[in-house]
Amino acid sequence: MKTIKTLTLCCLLINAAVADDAALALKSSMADKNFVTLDRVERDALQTFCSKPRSEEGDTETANDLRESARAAVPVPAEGDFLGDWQRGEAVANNGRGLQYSDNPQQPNGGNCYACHQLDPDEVAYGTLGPSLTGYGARGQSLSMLEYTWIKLWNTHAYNVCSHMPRFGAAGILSEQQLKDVMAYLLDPLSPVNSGLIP
Amino acid sequence: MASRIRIRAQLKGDACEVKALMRHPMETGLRKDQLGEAIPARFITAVTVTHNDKIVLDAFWGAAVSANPFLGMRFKGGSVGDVVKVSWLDNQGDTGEGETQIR
Amino acid sequence: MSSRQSAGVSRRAVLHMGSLLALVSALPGRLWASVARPQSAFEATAVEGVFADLGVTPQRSDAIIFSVPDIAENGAVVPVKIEVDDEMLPGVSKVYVIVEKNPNPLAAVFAIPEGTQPYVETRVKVAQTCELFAVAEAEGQLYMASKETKVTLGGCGG
Amino acid sequence: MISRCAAMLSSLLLLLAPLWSWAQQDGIFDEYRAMFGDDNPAVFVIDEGEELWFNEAGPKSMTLEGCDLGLGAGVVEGAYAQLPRYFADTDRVQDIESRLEHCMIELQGKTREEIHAKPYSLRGDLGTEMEALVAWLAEQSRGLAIAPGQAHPSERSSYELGEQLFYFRAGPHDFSCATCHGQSGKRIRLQSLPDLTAHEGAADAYSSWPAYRISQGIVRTMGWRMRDCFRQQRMPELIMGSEAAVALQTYLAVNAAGATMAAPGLKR
Repeated sequence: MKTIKTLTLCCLLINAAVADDAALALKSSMADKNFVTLDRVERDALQTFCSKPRSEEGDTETANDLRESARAAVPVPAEGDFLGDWQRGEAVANNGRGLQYSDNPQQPNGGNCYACHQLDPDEVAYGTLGPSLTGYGARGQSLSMLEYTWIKLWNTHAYNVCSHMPRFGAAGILSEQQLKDVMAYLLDPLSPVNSGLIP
Repeated sequence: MASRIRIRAQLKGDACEVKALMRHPMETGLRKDQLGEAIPARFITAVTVTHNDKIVLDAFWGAAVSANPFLGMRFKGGSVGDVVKVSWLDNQGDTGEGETQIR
Repeated sequence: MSSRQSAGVSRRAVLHMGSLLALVSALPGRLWASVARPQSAFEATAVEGVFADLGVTPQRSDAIIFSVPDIAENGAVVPVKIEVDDEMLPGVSKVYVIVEKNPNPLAAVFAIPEGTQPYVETRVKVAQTCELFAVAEAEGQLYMASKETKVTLGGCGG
Repeated sequence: MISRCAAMLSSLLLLLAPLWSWAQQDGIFDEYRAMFGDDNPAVFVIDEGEELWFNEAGPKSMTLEGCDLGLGAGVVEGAYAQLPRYFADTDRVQDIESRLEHCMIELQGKTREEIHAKPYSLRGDLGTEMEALVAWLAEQSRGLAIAPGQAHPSERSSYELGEQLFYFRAGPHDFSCATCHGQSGKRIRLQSLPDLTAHEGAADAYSSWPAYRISQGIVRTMGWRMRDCFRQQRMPELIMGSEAAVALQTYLAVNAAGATMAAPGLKR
């Protein structure tokens, strides 16, 4: 048992060494631009683990560790206070700007939900990298549903390690208030995401 | 200096079809550059198409015509080898001109 | 680009020395008085203003075949094609292209002399999803066709 | 002189043949794209690139006719399609842009600083020297098969590095190239996303760059595409012709190998 673990660790280290070459090459190939600096090339444990070509299997134990630590670090709002203003949430869902060196850092970041998800059924310009969220509010309005959605937005890896979705809360892309507004856009019966879709 | 207009003139039935592409930024004057300074308006205001020196089309444009503008038109008559000329004038007084032969 | 810049400088110098000469040579045989740029219509900030400037709101006509894509991949370049059925509506002398929600809706005017077909194609900027109008002037009357084009947002970064 | 005439002839032929093809067919924009016919403003930039190749420039007042793009000094036909490749004189794998930079420095006496000052147009520009040269050179490979070098060990390690970088997740959004371009049949908003890990997607993409971007009114190169993808990944600015820029293009070119070059294309 111990041997196997040592072997796994050994492989991980070798992988890390190769990955470091990629990081070095990338660092020497890039330059700071506006407020975006070379430290963005540095990866945390999760990013390194999730940088493998799909053909390579990640090891389950590391994945479990990453999932648990992601989950443990999510701050869940007290008193079930999850829902903000769906109209402001709609603006966040449509805004694709923020944190690019071409963006104005004084402006709030967007969530760009529509890049990957269908939401309002009347918006035709939606992406398909993620599942459709049209009628999301009909999936349920219980406290556990709210908590699940909150955690998913804050750090998707708490459920699905190496999901493509950004860690909107954990990475500081969106503020708590913006996340609550997006929650309302997803769940409020009056939101166009749910219009006529919640029985 | 490469040509600033690409023109094709081709007989189609009893008409000659002219297609022209012009090299021009068509700045609206509403955009800002990287430093936040307004980019001055610069757009083609008039285009004239002639067939053997006779005007076959006058066009007047605003800044809403797209960058590197395209113009397609058809006039009756015209024979292979006739000269079709397209010229433009922009709001800053710059001009461009090109010609081709009907084929 | 150095070659382009030097050409640009010399061209401006020529214009500076004798802009009239340059204009005349660039626009051969131009009859300045025959057709004029409808400047105030270009400056109107609403479709109603453009129509007011042209004197009358055009009536709809099936003779105008107006091709605009239902949905545009990019609003910066939207192809438009206008063709007027000669038999249904003879004597077209001008064609206007109007984009409802642009800051200045009038985008282009084409003056069509006799012998030229009432057929024009161009590409215009469309600031947001809206109605586009094709207006034809024939024997002092105005006719129009219109069509909505949907302008979509790009993917990354909006 | 003969090569110049041949080049001019091919530019003329361009006027007769459809100039480009859209990289992807995805239904919703077919009507829009069909209305463009075969009028691609890239023709202007191609012409300018040809002039620049034969123009004397730089402190040494030399043309680029002595530039070896891999098929011998001055051979432009088919050279683009066989890049990136290993060059013994620089002892590195190079894409079109880093090779042109090398020639501008060695033959024309230009400096790296001036070449890198503004390699790619900003919005509202009509084009840079690099964009024009790349557009013309790509056009000289139109109709030819994509065949990047993979015989030299450096070419193979460039591919491997390119693959690592393709899956490299970093930055505040945890994005990698694979986030958007690792699956087929997906789209972002309404834009189809080619799966660049598979031959078909890589071929569609690689064969159609450089391209005239109608949204920007500028001819963009594959090197610019790499830089702009990193911008959208929230990463710092990718340096033109750098090791990573070349490696990613090697990865894409090898995945696309065998497909036919159809650039300069026309894109959103």
